[in-house]
Parts: sequence; C-alpha cells; structure tokens
Amino acid sequence: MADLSVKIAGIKMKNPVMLASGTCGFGEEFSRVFDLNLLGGIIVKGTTLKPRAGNKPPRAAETPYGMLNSIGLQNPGVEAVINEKLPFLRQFDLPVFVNIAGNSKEEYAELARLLGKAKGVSALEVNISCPNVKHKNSGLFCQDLGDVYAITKAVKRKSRVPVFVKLSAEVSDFKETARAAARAGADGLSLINTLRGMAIDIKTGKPKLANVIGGLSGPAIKPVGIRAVYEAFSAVKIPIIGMGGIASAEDAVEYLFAGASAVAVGTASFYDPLTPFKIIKGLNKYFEDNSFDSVSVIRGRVSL
Amino acid sequence: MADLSVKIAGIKMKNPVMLASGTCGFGEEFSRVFDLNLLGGIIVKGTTLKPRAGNKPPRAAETPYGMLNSIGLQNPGVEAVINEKLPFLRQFDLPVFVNIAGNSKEEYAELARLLGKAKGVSALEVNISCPNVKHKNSGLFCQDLGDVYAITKAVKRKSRVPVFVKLSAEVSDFKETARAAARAGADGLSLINTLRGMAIDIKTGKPKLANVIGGLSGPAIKPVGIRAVYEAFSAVKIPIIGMGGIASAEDAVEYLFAGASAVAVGTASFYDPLTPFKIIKGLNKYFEDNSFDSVSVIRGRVSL
Amino acid sequence: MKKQKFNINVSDAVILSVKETDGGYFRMKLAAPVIARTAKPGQFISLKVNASGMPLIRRPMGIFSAGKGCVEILFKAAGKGTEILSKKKKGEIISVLGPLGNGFTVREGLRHAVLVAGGYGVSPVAFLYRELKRRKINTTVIIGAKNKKLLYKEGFKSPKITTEDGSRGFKGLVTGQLDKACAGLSCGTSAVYACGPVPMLKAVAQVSEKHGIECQVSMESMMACGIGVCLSCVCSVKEGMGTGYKRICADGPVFDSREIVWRT
Amino acid sequence: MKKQKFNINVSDAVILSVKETDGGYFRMKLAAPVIARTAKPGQFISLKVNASGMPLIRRPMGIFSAGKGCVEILFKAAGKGTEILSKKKKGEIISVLGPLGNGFTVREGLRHAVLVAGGYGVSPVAFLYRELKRRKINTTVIIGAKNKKLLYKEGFKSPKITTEDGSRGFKGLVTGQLDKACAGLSCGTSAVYACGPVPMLKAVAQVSEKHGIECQVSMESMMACGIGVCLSCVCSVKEGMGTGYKRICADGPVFDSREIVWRT
Ligand SMILES: Cc1cc2nc3c(=O)[nH]c(=O)nc-3n(C[C@H](O)[C@H](O)[C@H](O)COP(=O)(O)OP(=O)(O)OC[C@H]3O[C@@H](n4cnc5c(N)ncnc54)[C@H](O)[C@@H]3O)c2cc1C
Ligand SMILES: Cc1cc2nc3c(=O)[nH]c(=O)nc-3n(C[C@H](O)[C@H](O)[C@H](O)COP(=O)(O)OP(=O)(O)OC[C@H]3O[C@@H](n4cnc5c(N)ncnc54)[C@H](O)[C@@H]3O)c2cc1C
Ligand SMILES: Cc1cc2nc3c(=O)[nH]c(=O)nc-3n(C[C@H](O)[C@H](O)[C@H](O)COP(=O)(O)O)c2cc1C
Ligand SMILES: Cc1cc2nc3c(=O)[nH]c(=O)nc-3n(C[C@H](O)[C@H](O)[C@H](O)COP(=O)(O)O)c2cc1C
Ligand code: FES
Ligand code: FES
Repeated sequence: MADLSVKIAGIKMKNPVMLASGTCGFGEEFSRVFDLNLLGGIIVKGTTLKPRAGNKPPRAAETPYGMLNSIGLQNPGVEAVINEKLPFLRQFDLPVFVNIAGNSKEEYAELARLLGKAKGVSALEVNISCPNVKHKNSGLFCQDLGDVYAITKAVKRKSRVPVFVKLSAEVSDFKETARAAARAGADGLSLINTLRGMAIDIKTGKPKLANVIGGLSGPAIKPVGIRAVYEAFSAVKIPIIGMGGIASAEDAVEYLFAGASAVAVGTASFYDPLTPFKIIKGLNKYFEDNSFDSVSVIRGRVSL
Repeated sequence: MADLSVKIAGIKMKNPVMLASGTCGFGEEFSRVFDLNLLGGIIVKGTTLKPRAGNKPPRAAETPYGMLNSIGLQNPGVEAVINEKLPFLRQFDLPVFVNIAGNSKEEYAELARLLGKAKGVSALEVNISCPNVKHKNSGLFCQDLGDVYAITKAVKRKSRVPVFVKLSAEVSDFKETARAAARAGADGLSLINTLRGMAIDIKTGKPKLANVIGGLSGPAIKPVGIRAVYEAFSAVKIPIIGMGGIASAEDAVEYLFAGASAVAVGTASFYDPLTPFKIIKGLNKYFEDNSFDSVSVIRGRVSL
Repeated sequence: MKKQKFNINVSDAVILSVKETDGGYFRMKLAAPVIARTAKPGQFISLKVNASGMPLIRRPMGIFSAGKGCVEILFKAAGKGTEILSKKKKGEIISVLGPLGNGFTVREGLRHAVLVAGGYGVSPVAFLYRELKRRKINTTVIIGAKNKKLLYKEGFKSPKITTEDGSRGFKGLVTGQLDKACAGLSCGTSAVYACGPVPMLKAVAQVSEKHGIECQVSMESMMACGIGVCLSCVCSVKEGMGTGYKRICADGPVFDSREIVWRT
Repeated sequence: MKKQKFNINVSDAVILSVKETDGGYFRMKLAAPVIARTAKPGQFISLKVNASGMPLIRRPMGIFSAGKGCVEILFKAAGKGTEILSKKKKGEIISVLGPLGNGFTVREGLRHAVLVAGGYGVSPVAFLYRELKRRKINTTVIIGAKNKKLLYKEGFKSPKITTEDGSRGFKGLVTGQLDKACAGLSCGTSAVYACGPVPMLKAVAQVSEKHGIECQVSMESMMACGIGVCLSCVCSVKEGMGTGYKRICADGPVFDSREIVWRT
C-alpha cells in the first residue's frame, strides 16, 4: 500500500479523501456503507446556530452531468450537532470538519466559539458561499471581499481549531478572494462550492426547484473546480481542499496536480455511495503504479 | 408551421435560433451543412481590429458533458471580415451579428465605427467576457462594472446598429452587471459566455490546454446560463439572446421560459452540425403541439 | 467502538428478464440475493440506469416482489431513465442500491387491510398484498387508473377497479370505493395502505381518517441519494406544535397519514 | 445567390462488422454510401461514439477503405471513446460526419511513391496504397511500430517493417529505411506520404527534404468540430515572413511538409 497520508493545517489524515459537506449528513448513513475509519476525513453538513428546516421541496433536479440542489441548510442546529451528532463520529478514528453557516459575522464567530469547546472537532469549514440562503445583499458573502475578510477574521479569533474558508468560483476576482481569506488568517481553503444555476420544467413552465435557483454540483463543474484550485494555489500559501465533480481516483489526482492537499467527494456519492472508498483504492493503485512515495510528489506539480 | 418569428432590438428574425459566436466561423462551413436561410440569425467569430493568430494548440479539451477551449480569438481582423467574410453572408436572407473584442474601450469603439459603415451588419455583439485573452487586469472586462458601462457606452456612441453586450456569469453581482450594460444603452444582452475552467492530463501532469485556462461550454453549463438569463430578465428590460449548453429544442424552450428572446447554439453544433436545424424543427413542433401562436407566449413566463 | 453494520448495500445485479406487461408497464427481474433476503413490502431499490454517462442520478423503484434470490420491479417508460431501463436485455448488469426505506408496518392484531394503488403504486402494493395473504389477513384491493389502458391488476384476486373514464370497473376515483370498503371496518383492527400520486394519497388519507382507520401512505419525491444524506427528498410533517421536514427515502417512504402536512 | 452545395454530410451509418485484427487494432465496416462515393485517401470521418451521453465530442478516424457503399476504419482501443467503439455490434447505428479534410494529393506524373506509416497511420496509408497500385504507381511502403505486437501490415505487398525493439523487420525507426528508399529516387517524379505520430512526421519530413523529395504529412490534433468552425485543431505553418495557424481538419489533415513549423 502506498503512503497516502497527508497533513493539512496540522491535521493528520490517513489519505486525502474526505466527504464533502452536505453530501454525507453527519456520517451515520455512510457508516452503514463502508468503514468510516478508511476515510481521510469527513466534513459534516452545514451547521447553523438555530435549527433550520431548510427550503421547500422539490429541492433537487438532475442536469446534464450534474445536479441542482436547494436544500437550504436544513440542520438540527449547533447544540444538537454537538450533543447528538459529534458523539457518534467520535467513535471513529477520523478527522471531523464542521461546516458552519451564519447570517452575520457575529453568528459565525459564535458558532466557532461553541464548536471550539466541543469534543471531536478537528477543524471548521466556514461556508460563506452557500447559494441557497438569503443574505443581507441576497448574494453570497464570498462575493464581497470585505465580508470574506471580516468573517474569516471573526471566526479565527474564536476558533481553537484550524479554519478552512469555503469559497465559490462565482466571483469577479477569484485570486483576490482567496487572498482576502488568507490575509484574515484562514488556515486553509475549501474549493469550490456549487455554482448558482437553474432548471425549468418545460411541461409546466415551473422552475424544477421550489427555491427557483440552486447550486450546481457534480462532474459538470469539475473544470471550474480545477481552475479555482489552480488559481488559489498560485495566489496563497495555505492548504486547499479541492472539490467539485470528483467521481474517480483520476479526478482526485487531477485536483492534487492542480494544487489541492486533500479532496472531498460530494455528488458522486449520491449515485454511487462507494465512490469515496473506490477513490481511496484507486489512489493507492495510482501511487503504487507510478512509484510515487507521497502525495506531495504531485501536489501542485502541474507542469507548464 | 408555427409562427416562430421574433423581433429583437428592431431586428426581425424568422425564428429565435442563431449560431453562437466562435462556433460557426463566418458561416461558410455551415452553409455546406444546411440552408443558412433557415436560421434566425448568425453571430460570427470574435473580430478584432488587427488580425489575431490566436493561442498555441492544444486549444480544446473534452470535459464531463462539456468542453474547454482557448482559441484566443483567432480571426483575420476587421478589415478582412468586412471585405472577405461579410460579402459571403450577404448572399443569405439572414441577420448577421458581428462579435467584437478589443483591448480597450477605444478599440471597441473603433470596431463599432468600422462595422457600422459596413454593409450587411445587423447588430454588434460586444464580447467583454472572453476568458482566452489577457486584459489589463488579467480578468474579464465584464468583471468590472465600470468597464462594462464604459465600453458599452463607447460602442453605443459609434454604432449605427443595435448593440448586444455579451457577459459571463462569473461575476460577483450578475444583476448589477446586466444593469450596468443596460444603463449604458445596450440594446440587448447575450448570455452567457463560457465559464473559466481547466483540465489536467494526469499522465503527463500537463494542462490539457496550452493556454492552461480556457472557457467551459456545452450542456454542462446550461443551468448556469438559464439562471443568468432568468436573473437578467428580472433586472433589465432589454432583450436577451440566451446561450450555454443548448442542444435540443427543449433546451431552447427552457431558455425562452427563462426570459430569452432568442437563443444561440454553440458547442452542440460541434458534435452534431445539424443541431440548429433540428432545434428549429423541434420548436415548430413544440409550438404547434401546444397551440402557442408566438414565442412571446412563453418568453419569460416561468411560473413561480 | 460498537460493531459496525454495513447494511446499505450497492450491488451489481444481473438482469434476468424484462417484459412488457399489462397497462404498458414493464416488469424487470433482477438477481439480487442480498436485497431479496431482507426486502419488505413498501421498501424500494434505486437503479443506476447507465453504468457511466447519463442519467447521472439513480432512479428509485418500488419493490414488486422479492424472494429466491431475485427482486422484481414494475415501471412505466415515463422519461429518459425508465426508457433506457425498458430496453435493457437479459444478462445485462445493473447497479442496484437497496433495499431502501422503511416499508409498510403490519401491526400485530391486524385483521383487515384495505390496499389502495394508483399508477405504479400497484408495485409495492402487490408485494404487500402477497405478504398479507400469506399472513391470512383479510384484504381488499382498490386500484385506480385514468383508463383501462393504463391499468395493471395482475396477481390480485378480484380487486375493485376504478377508472376515471369508466372504461373498466367503477367510474371515478378510488375514494368512492375506499369509502365503501371502510364503512364496515372496526378501527382497532383495520388499516389502509396506499401508494400512488400525491393527490390520491391525500384523498385516501382524508377518507381513512374520517372513518378513524389508520392509514399508511407511501410518498415519493425526487431523490438524489436514496440513503438519507442529501436531504433533497423531504416532505412536510407535523412536528410538535409546528411542521418540519422528513426524508422520504430514509424516514419513509411510508408515513402514517396523520403525520403528513399535505400541500394543496 | 449562387447555388448552395451541401457537401458536409452527417449520416446514420449501420455497422456492418467490427473485428479485432493484427496488432491489436479493430477494423469497423460501416454502410455509408454518400461517404463511400466521394472519399479520397487521406480524408477522415468523425464518429459520435454514443448517440447521447459521453463522450460528447466526436472522434476523428482516418478512412481505411471506401467503396461499394461502405467505409472502413482501423483503430486502437486507446481511451474511453475507442473502447466503446470497439465493443459496438453489427447492426448498431452510429452517426458519421464526413468525408472530412483534403486528403493526399497525387500529382500528375508521379512515378514513385514512398509511404511511411506509424501506429494507426497505416489506415489512411493503406487506402492511399491501394489507390496508387490501381494507378500503377511504383510504391514502397515503410511501416514502423514499437514492437511486433503493435504492428498492422495486412494488405501491403512486402512492406519494409521496422520495430523499435527489433522484434520484427529492421530494428530502429522508419527514417533509416526511408533514407535508403529515397536514395535512388528522382525528385521530380517522386513523393513521400506519411501518417503517424508527430515526431515521426517531423523526422520523415527532414529526411525527405534532405533528398529534395516532396513530402506530404497527415497531421493530427484534438478536434472539436472537424468541419473547420471551432479553430481548435490548428498547427503552426509558415505564412509569408512569419508563422500562422491552419486548421488540420479543414485545411489539412494533409500538408506539404515544408509548410509545417514543427514544434520541438
Ligand atoms: C420511492 C419511489 C418509488 C418509486 N417506485 C416506482 C415504481 O415502482 N415504478 C415506477 O415506474 N416508478 C417509480 N418511481 C418513480 C420513478 O423513480 C420515476 O418515474 C423515475 O425516476 C423517472 O425517471 P425517468 O428518467 O424515466 O424520467 P425523467 O425524464 O428523468 O423525469 C420524469 C419525472 O421523474 C422524476 N424523477 C427523475 N429522477 C428521479 C429520482 N431520482 N427520484 C424521483 N423522481 C425522479 C422527475 O422529477 C420527473 O418528474 C418511484 C419513485 C420513488 C421516489
Ligand atoms: C485526423 C485524425 C485521424 C485519426 N485517425 C485515426 C485512426 O484512423 N485510427 C485511430 O485509432 N485513431 C485515429 N485518430 C485518433 C483518434 O481520433 C483518437 O485516438 C481518439 O479520438 C481517442 O479517443 P478516445 O476516446 O479513445 O480517447 P480519450 O480517452 O478521449 O483520449 C485519448 C487521446 O485521444 C485524444 N482525442 C480525444 N478526442 C479527440 C478528438 N476529438 N480529436 C482528436 N484527438 C482526440 C485525446 O487528446 C487524448 O490524447 C485520428 C485523429 C485525427 C485527428
Ligand atoms: C445536496 C447538497 C448539499 C450541500 N450542502 C452543503 C452545505 O451544507 N455546506 C457546504 O458548504 N456545501 C454544501 N454543498 C456543496 C458541496 O459540499 C460541494 O462543495 C459541492 O457539491 C461540489 O462538490 P461535488 O461536485 O462533488 O458535489 C452541498 C452540495 C450538495 C449537492
Ligand atoms: C470554440 C469556441 C469558440 C468561441 N469563440 C467565441 C468568440 O470568439 N466570441 C464570443 O463572444 N464567444 C465565443 N465563444 C462562446 C460561445 O459563443 C458561447 O457563448 C458559449 O460557448 C456557450 O454556448 P454553448 O455552451 O452552446 O457552446 C466560443 C465558444 C467556443 C466553444
Ligand atoms: S434522497 Fe437524499 S436524503 Fe432522501
Ligand atoms: S476541429 Fe474545429 S476547426 Fe478543426
């Protein structure tokens, strides 16, 4: 077996393969598919201060080689996450990243404070790029460089664990956005969140999502994710968790080449829940076949 | 036959189906595939003041349900376009949109002036969203609201024909961008250009495009295009040409529902050059089957 | 750490047969021993219609029968995915996820069941029917369809058939027959089980509740994952004083009708 | 308006046979009368491997033979698309675009031709070979491969074979044989025709030019459209004092070697 272990922002992982936020709940279901101990890490569902019911259904639609979702951050709230969800995950030898979402920098900071005290949290992933909730300016926080900086700063101030900032590629200046997060002290970046998209049922003339606009994920967006990781890798020095359309070990390798230190699998797990497991197996084979002795051999090593 | 005729910015078209810029050259090749007179219109390849050789090959790569290109606006320059390309297109009863690209607002204005005097130009499509050329800020003009306004204004001042501004969805505030173009006097919008993306050959570790980053097009991006058209339709009053992943009459109808007055077919013509022709046939059937007597029955009529 | 139980199962199943049957339905038989062993009526499986390529997302299908290492489904070629499914050939392999969902609950002491099926709702209902017969529970079956051409009724003994256009059986909706069937039943030992379009389920729930009879409805929705992780398939349920959402794939698809908040 | 000529043709072709042959190649025969009628050696067709779904983009393939209403191609199962192609069955239908490109030019007065093929370059070269034979032009064929397992040589009469490992024929590259073959030829009435990997083409061009013999090379590149509209398939050519780009699909794939600016 190849040595696939990585260390990002001080967190040791057996391999670079994680489950992406919102696509693996809090791990319970996947623990019934394969052994969670095999994973590099898990990023749990977006967690808010108060419980959130989420958006009206229908919440998902299939699109060409991808899907739209408008879940709207349905989650039981941070208290329940700490008391009911984290204890389950603590049974495993598995870094747990908690994805947090708030309506203001104060909310983000409070989430960071509460989760910082909780047991079994390896890192925070700060979701400032959710297309499915309404913010002050009805845009994404990450579309405002000031917000990126302020929220990251506020979270960093309260967090006792490393902080990964999750960005969308749908910004006018992506490198500047990545730099704003890094300047504010982010320990890493998670790239990318879904792209805002829409689909209409032409039989009824209705949007396929009750929430009209949703987030596009899946293989369709992989080139955008690769580009974002590549650009961020050249712009900042902090580690990157790459995601967006990863469905195979080849896709994971592509993200590593682009500059990711770890990858997260989302939509592909929906149509094949064994995807993360298969990717780990495939990475092992790839590293062995090529006699590469560590992930750093290829990380960010795209040759121009 | 259903009446599919539309009138956008004063230009009468037999039907709303056009060929997208950069995917149909200057019409010569498609004139050997089907009768160009059947089309609603054609938008010719991005034209610059001076001839441009374009980027180094490889310039294209296949991605999940889409493709990347980095042609880099290879074109013979505006003079050759006027003298050698437009005469050919004047043989047809076909509105011709000339797509223009410059390095500064002065260049755009000059292109508008030269093409305004030329015979056989129905409208200009102002490409301020090409991911494949380097601008002052190495970003896209359309990612700067000031540039959007200034370039549109400069072109409008010189142009004798209607001006469509072509935007990318990759901006922080899409509605504001659309409004900036409208405020500057744009007669219409063309939405969307490709998304910036990248792909890496994991056998060689090299980017699949010599230019590293390219533009993502094809079915994969359709949800982003539909969303952009829908948002622009709610933000501005000027007509919209919708594009991005249109491969069937159903896709075209989806764009019309979202708010497009016409649509343009790009990548799908590469893998099936008959696509535009099939879409016109399919639209006829759709409008007849539903006894809709004009495109306006569905245009922008998504029901919430 | 407590012992892990890997009971969400993905397997490659060999297609044993695909047949067009009554009412324009297709019946597909799959060799899927793990699923066949544990599947209960009301549960479903989810199929990857194309190994690679489109459609990307799995397609959920109620279980029509399970046993002897095989699982059967019943479906209409309604769209892209089911169209491809209907053209599969014997011997081809298809990836199957399941069994998924909770299934119908048959209470101890149940004496009389009324089964109501609309559209492809006959599929899980047929499975339940056979199970109830085996357990010697008195069962009335009501099947509704738009017209006789869309009707599937194989395997049911004297079902009460209703068609909207009256082309077969009673003219009208299933609720008329249901009302009659419920009339004589004692609440404590009876139950209604329904699967079909949501408006039908809502109407069935209302009639059952009027008679004070327990009603289990099998809901449906667009499902991206089928295993409970994506939260895309929710329906509104009563929760405390207010309402909340439950996942149809993992908390359902079968719900007590009184729990559902029907959207108009 | 002058009469329109619709000579870019898309048609659904029936697959008549798919056979694995020498050197791990597959030969596929298609019923494509329109293409068969006009196809010239050096032209190619482009196939939509999957009617819907992935791969999205067509795959270009040199024409191996054309006639009697049929077109043949020769290919390696090298990746996703050709893998699927190799598994197609007789009777299936596939969308074919073509004939595309310019093809080889056989000058009036040509007396001796040297054909050089590497890899699947044998395919268009075989077509040209038969054409030259028909026209009774003296022809020498040189085929190169990594090793004998990767060699396709059917249909050529006593070709000069070179393998890099010496497992068949001469050991080394095609250029050694080419040098010899060119030695005795008179420039005015001879020509070299080559199809294969770009490094081979470059080397062939150099040897030919050294001997002052005209050399036509068939280039290749990633092609998105195949008909000349996308500008994705360009190669560098000399243009006036400088260099420019030409489309391999529409201006080529065959170029006079002296026109090409070889990338190192
Ligand atoms: C729990 C459950 C059990 C089902 N059992 C059966 C059954 O036994 N027999 C049967 O014929 N049908 C059944 N269906 C419906 C079946 O899943 C859909 O008809 C099928 O997914 C349509 O696929 P398509 O590609 O043919 O249609 P499409 O062309 O993709 O779309 C047609 C319609 O099907 C819906 N649909 C598409 N994908 C899904 C999905 N992943 N989940 C849910 N709905 C989807 C779409 O929203 C659309 O309205 C069941 C659905 C659910 C949720
Ligand atoms: C003019 C021309 C004639 C050709 N003739 C033959 C032939 O006779 N026999 C033969 O076996 N092969 C031929 N090829 C090459 C053949 O087109 C590629 O091998 C094939 O496209 C690979 O497809 P794939 O899906 O199997 O590989 P993939 O897994 O998609 O990729 C493998 C390689 O093929 C290249 N490729 C993929 N798609 C294309 C495309 N649309 N155009 C060009 N290259 C592509 C990729 O860049 C990659 O390097 C020809 C290519 C050209 C340009
Ligand atoms: C159904 C669904 C729910 C998601 N929920 C969240 C979330 O709660 N928080 C978050 O940061 N990202 C969320 N995402 C985004 C994913 O974590 C990931 O960034 C994105 O889907 C791209 O990866 P993929 O293409 O592999 O799915 C969600 C994605 C999907 C599809
Ligand atoms: C190969 C290629 C070249 C293109 N060249 C241009 C161009 O010159 N000017 C322009 O405005 N858009 C250009 N585009 C963008 C298309 O016009 C269109 O906006 C985009 O491809 C989305 O449509 P599609 O998904 O149908 O291809 C090009 C696209 C492709 C694929
Ligand atoms: S389909 Fe994903 S939670 Fe139900
Ligand atoms: S492949 Fe499009 S121009 Fe050659």
